[in-house]
Amino acid sequence: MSHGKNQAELVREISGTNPLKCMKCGKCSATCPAFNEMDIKPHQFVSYVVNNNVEELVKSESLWKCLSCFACVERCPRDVKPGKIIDAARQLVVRERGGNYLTADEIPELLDEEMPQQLLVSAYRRYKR
Amino acid sequence: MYKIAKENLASLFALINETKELYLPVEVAGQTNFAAYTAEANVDLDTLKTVKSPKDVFFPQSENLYTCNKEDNKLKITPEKLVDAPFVVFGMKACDIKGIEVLDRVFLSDPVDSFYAARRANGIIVGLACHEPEESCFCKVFGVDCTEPAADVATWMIEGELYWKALTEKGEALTESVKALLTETCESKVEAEKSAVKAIVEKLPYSNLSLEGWNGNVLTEKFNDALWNELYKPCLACGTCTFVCPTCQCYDIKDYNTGNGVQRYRCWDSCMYSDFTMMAHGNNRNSQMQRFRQRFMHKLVYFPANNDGMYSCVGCGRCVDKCPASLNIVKVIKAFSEKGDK
Amino acid sequence: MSVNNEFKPKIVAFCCNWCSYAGADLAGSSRLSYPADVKIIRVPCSCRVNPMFILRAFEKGADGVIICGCHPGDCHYSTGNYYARRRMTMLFSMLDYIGVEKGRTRVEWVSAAEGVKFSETMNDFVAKIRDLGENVRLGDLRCKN
Amino acid sequence: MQRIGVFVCHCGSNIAATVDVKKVVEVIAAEPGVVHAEDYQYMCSEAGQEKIAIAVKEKKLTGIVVCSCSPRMHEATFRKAAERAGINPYMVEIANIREHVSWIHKDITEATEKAVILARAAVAKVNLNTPLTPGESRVTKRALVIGGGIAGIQTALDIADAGYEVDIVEKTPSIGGRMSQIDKTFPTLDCSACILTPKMVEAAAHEKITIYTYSEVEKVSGFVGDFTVDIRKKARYVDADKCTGCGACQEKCPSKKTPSEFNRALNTRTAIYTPFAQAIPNVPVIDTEACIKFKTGKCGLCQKICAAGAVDYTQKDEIVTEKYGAIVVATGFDTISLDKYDEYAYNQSPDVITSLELERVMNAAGPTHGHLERLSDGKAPKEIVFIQCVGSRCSDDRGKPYCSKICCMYTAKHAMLIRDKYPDVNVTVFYIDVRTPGKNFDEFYRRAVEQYGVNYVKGQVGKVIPQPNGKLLVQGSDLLDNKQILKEADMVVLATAIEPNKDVRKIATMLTASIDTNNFLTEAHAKLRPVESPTAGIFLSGVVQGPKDIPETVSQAGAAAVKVVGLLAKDKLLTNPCTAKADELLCNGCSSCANVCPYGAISYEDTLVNDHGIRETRRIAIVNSALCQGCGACTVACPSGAMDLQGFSNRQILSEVDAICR
Amino acid sequence: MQELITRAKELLANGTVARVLGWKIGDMPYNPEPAFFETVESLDKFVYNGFCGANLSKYMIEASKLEGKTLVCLKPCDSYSFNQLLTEHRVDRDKAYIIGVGCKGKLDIERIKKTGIKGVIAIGGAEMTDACDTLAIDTIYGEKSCSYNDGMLERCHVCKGKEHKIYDELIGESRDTCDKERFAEVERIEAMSPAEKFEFFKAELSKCIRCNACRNVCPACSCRKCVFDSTKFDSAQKANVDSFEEKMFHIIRAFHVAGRCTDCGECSRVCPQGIPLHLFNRKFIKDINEIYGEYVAGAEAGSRAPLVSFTTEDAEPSIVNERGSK
Repeated sequence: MSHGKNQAELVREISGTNPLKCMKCGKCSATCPAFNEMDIKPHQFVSYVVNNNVEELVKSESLWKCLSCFACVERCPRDVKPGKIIDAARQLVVRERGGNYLTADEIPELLDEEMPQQLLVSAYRRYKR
Repeated sequence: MYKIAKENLASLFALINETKELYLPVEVAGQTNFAAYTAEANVDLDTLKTVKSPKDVFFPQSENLYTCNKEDNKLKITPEKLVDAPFVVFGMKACDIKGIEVLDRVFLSDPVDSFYAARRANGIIVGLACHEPEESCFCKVFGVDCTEPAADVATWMIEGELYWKALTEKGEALTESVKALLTETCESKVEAEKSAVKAIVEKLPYSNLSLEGWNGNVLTEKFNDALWNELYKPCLACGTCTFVCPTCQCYDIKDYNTGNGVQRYRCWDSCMYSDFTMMAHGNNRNSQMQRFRQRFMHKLVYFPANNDGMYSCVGCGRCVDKCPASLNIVKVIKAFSEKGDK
Repeated sequence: MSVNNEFKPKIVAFCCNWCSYAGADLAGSSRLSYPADVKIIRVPCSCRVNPMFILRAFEKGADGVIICGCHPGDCHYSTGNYYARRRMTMLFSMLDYIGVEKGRTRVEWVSAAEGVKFSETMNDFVAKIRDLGENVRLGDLRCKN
Repeated sequence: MQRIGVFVCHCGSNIAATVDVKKVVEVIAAEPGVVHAEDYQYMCSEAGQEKIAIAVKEKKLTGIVVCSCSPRMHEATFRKAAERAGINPYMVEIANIREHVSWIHKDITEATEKAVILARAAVAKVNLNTPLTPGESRVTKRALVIGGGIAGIQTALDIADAGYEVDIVEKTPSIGGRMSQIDKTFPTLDCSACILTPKMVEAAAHEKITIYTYSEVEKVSGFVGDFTVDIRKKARYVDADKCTGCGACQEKCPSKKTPSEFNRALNTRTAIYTPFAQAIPNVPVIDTEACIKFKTGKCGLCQKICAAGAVDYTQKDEIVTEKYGAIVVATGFDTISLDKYDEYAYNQSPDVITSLELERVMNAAGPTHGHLERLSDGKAPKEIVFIQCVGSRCSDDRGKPYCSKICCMYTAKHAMLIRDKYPDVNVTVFYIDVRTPGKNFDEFYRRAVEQYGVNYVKGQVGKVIPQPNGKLLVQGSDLLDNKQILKEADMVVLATAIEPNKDVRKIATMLTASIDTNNFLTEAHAKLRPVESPTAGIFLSGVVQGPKDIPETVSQAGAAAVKVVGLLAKDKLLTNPCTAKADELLCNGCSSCANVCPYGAISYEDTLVNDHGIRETRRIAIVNSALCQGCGACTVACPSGAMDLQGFSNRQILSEVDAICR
Repeated sequence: MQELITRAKELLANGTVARVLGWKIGDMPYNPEPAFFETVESLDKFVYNGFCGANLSKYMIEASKLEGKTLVCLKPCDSYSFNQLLTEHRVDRDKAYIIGVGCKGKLDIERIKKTGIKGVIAIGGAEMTDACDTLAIDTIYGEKSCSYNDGMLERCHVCKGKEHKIYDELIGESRDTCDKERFAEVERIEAMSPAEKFEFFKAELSKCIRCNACRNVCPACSCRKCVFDSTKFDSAQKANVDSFEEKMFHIIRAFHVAGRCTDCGECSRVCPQGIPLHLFNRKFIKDINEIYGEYVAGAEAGSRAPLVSFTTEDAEPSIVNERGSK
């Protein structure tokens, strides 16, 4: 799924963050409520992008475990915003599937009775820009 | 008397320009001034008054006098070449031609200014009578007849045709050289035009301005008048009035280091400037009041005193139009006469 | 070598005494060459460079003017180059606005340790000016002959 | 017109190999103003300098151009030579034909041509040079130290020991500063008070030192060597001459609820108080905000109890004006506010404390009398978590972008002390990096780990959640194990970032000393002049310049003292004559120049001028040549060209431009 | 206008002010001149109408040296200039009694004449009290008319607003006459190729006669002696037509007033050759706003002009390469 721009660059562009600012303090992982569900931990997102290994990041469980609560974004002392990085990686997948964003009409039929409210809220937060 | 259709003027200009430099009103970026004719020039004969008077055809704003170079440790001086080929100035108005008469008094009297004299000797003036004088015109006050330009050739623009009449030998010769484009005609239309324009001149607000009390003999009285202390106040000390004026003739002489030598040149100066006639010890007029007074005293008192009563103002009204502070010679003259009334 | 008619630009470089002039000295002692078209004027600080000096250089026939100073934050006088930076930005923008080719002016921060950068900068600047050719838009005609 | 001599140096073959030196001499000799031109093997040699002297004498030279190496190399040499030959040293200009010509160009024609052009530019400049004389200014042999912490005390002691008068101005009621609040010091673990108090006493007793406590600098004017400073001595309401320091007033004072500044508000103090037992001077002050007498007019107990009759409610602030030759800024630091760090629950739980607060807790004179206990319930903690880099190395606006430098070491110290005294307490330190450069520092940290079993976890804490059971749930990451750690702690200690004292910006403005975006004062040169401010006569001591530990602070304080002593040892200061000067006939008094002056060297005076016969009083810029360093920023800010720089005047530079472009 | 005269007379009579700086009725309908009135009677010649475009703030430099206060009439845009002069210590606030006069856009006789109107004898509709949209112009060549809007000065089409930034009292209503994009013309030039730009400015500046009207009217150009008149700088110039010096003069003049120019438009109003000189100043204003943040010279007395200020994060001069012509 790589054409034209290199994926790491795309992630940087979409997320608007500079992973090189990371000082590897781990506060993102320390603060993450979904940490235990993740295979790749928030503080690792950065190195996957830096090392141009977005492919694996995209295949990871973490991609769909992140709640977009943005605690890491809030707390990151270096303005690296791991939450935005993983969100950008998700974007790559969404775009790859041909869409960009869901339209408002599409949402109702996708709604699941058992879907937790929290997910809806986080989804809105994730996609509002 | 000849005439030529307006649409053929381009050919006329081109023909004159074949053998002579031709200066005429040209519009550049919205403003019309006298400039050298080129095929691309946007010639504008409709604007009554060019921003600057055409005096710079004879007395350029800046002109080189000589150049100094060092050759083998010796100073070499090369004087600037004088103008030696005939040239034509087309479209000068009667007032501006009168202005040249004023300049002649300065530059052609002893010691003669050779640069100016050379241009005067070679210049052929084609005057253009005024068709629609404006409210700021007051040439009548100085005895100028705007319908009868005292040039080498006088012309009138009437209903899309230019009427042409040689008045001097130079004018005859020029007429001869362009005769192919002219057709002979009678003067009746010109006479009608003249009387119509004269009637308009009578109606102009400044036409009856009185110069009473202004002559070469009132120097001390006018010089010491307290009124100057009031009149000068709005003056910004810019040189607009002097630079648009057809009769202001002051200049400064300066040097320019080109890196390979020095050019000595002269350029217009203005008595309104703080460094006017600056000398080693300083300036003999050190306040704006004095500088302001100088300009009007010169035009209306000093000049007539030295030139048989001739004023060095021709009533073109450019200063009336252009002064940024809305001051001008007319207001000065009026202020003095109003004061006299009281 | 001495006979060639290629365009020899006149280039004035204003260098601050503390960083860039020293950088130029270092380029010299490191034998890092750059074209002889560049002539350096020593000023105490880049903030001493008056726009008037730059216009004067162009007036008198310069084809390019470059101003070198300490890196921002390293000014010997602590803030001089910050003022220079604003002034030159404004001046260059105005020159661009009146149609002067942008490449004719440049500001470069060169420290006393950057002999290599000094030499590279000058090589590059001269190459750019050679591409631009003679400065015809800013000079005074009287200086052309 | 000057009579100029041009001297072209071969520099052996350094110049002569690529520049046709003879040709340069020949061409330059024909330049206007040049009356003498010669070349020589080594102009800088004695023989070369002699040639200059001879030419000056024989040809009556008034200006000299030396075409040689960089002026940075030998300008001073040739200026001295000129002076010896009897002409003003500032009538010398150097054309740099070595570094800027012979060493970089290979083609001899091209190099010679350039050498000639550079020589011409120098000749054109010298033609406009004017003799300059360095100014002189007197030096007041007294120094002011602002701040009475360890930095200020050490600087003052060193200056005083050299024999000069020093005044210390301290804002709080006692000198001592942060160091007096610290319990033990790293890496030797000796007691802070034990090493500090003797110095405080020594300073107080020193005959050359005057201490103004409870005082602030109010106004500074003047310049290097000659500052005039107004010091506001705030009213103590206790007569220092009468007070015996018995402490009876403090015992009786009924207003006991004010948080103690000295104990970081961990306990309270009375309205009349000395901050701590060893305070110097041992004279209490009355806090009028808390004092019942001042608030209601009733009470007056302290006055009644004072046997010496020292309490005086009518005392007023006093302004002392004093002259100084040098000023040292030693205003120190404070910890940053943690209001923006909600995740660490600092404002929610009394058991989350800063490291400086822990110092007070550990100190025998502190709120817990040195017992390690939870401030919420007084229980002994069993599990303590230290969090490093709280607010340090942070690029957002909550913290500071720099490393506070001291935290790694004091945290190791705290951890070690706790484990030493309370071996049953578990200590965990969350760190990003452990930074221990310094003598015996890393060994110290390793001892904490190896000998005392402090648990260092590479990772940061995400949040601290106070639990209903009074415990603190710490959620952190262990990056090496790639795990998230949840730990119930009894106490959390935050290594809070330090920042310069809040008052320093005000002081910097008064002193026209430059200050960076983090409020640290800027040094004149980061490497070579680290204890001087770019503003002449202003020196920096301690954390005001940047984060430092005690040994560094003390050495810098000594260095600042040496610089001060070096200045005070001079009777007169010679000032750089290449300074700016305003032409009073052209000056508009618009203040543009003063706005850009980094040294505050420009002031304005209403001056009576005679402008070609017009006499009027005008606001005119005056440059203080003792302060001006000659950068020239003002000359470009000045639209009328009134402000010019001597030695690099507008006309001189334009003449160089003209010479190069011709 | 009557209210203004009455108030001025009152302040002069009760000694609050020693003189009034306003406009005196001219001898043409369109040429009132700036004037000082020292007696109550002389104020009968006071006029305030659509042709009172002159910015009087600069006259306050001289007035500040006189005994007593001067009542000065400032239009909203003039008040910016006054503030700027105050910032630069060129005028004395204590010597000024500022009446903020209402303004509904000022007229430019040159613009009116450009519509082909000649021989003007009388103009109706220029009085401030009129709500007229049209000027009725009586000429030697018959009755003519011109819309007020078409006759307005360029600067009034980009009016800075009707708020006076400094005053002691306000008399008269103001109207915001802004109906054009202030930087549109600058942007139009910016979009040109370097060659087109050069040709544009060459044509405009070739008209310059170095009369110095722009400089002398400019409230920011308040130097006692201009560098271009001074012998101290080696930069004195005078009337050198068609040389580089014209460009140098206008660039340096714009540079010297950069960050201080309030865009009062007087330079363009007074230029006898109709050179749009404001395009230089406005370029700098646009650049300053875009590169260093919005700054309005004269909006606040005592504010620090952008070119005597800096931030450590300022753009590098190479930003011109990205922003400038392609």
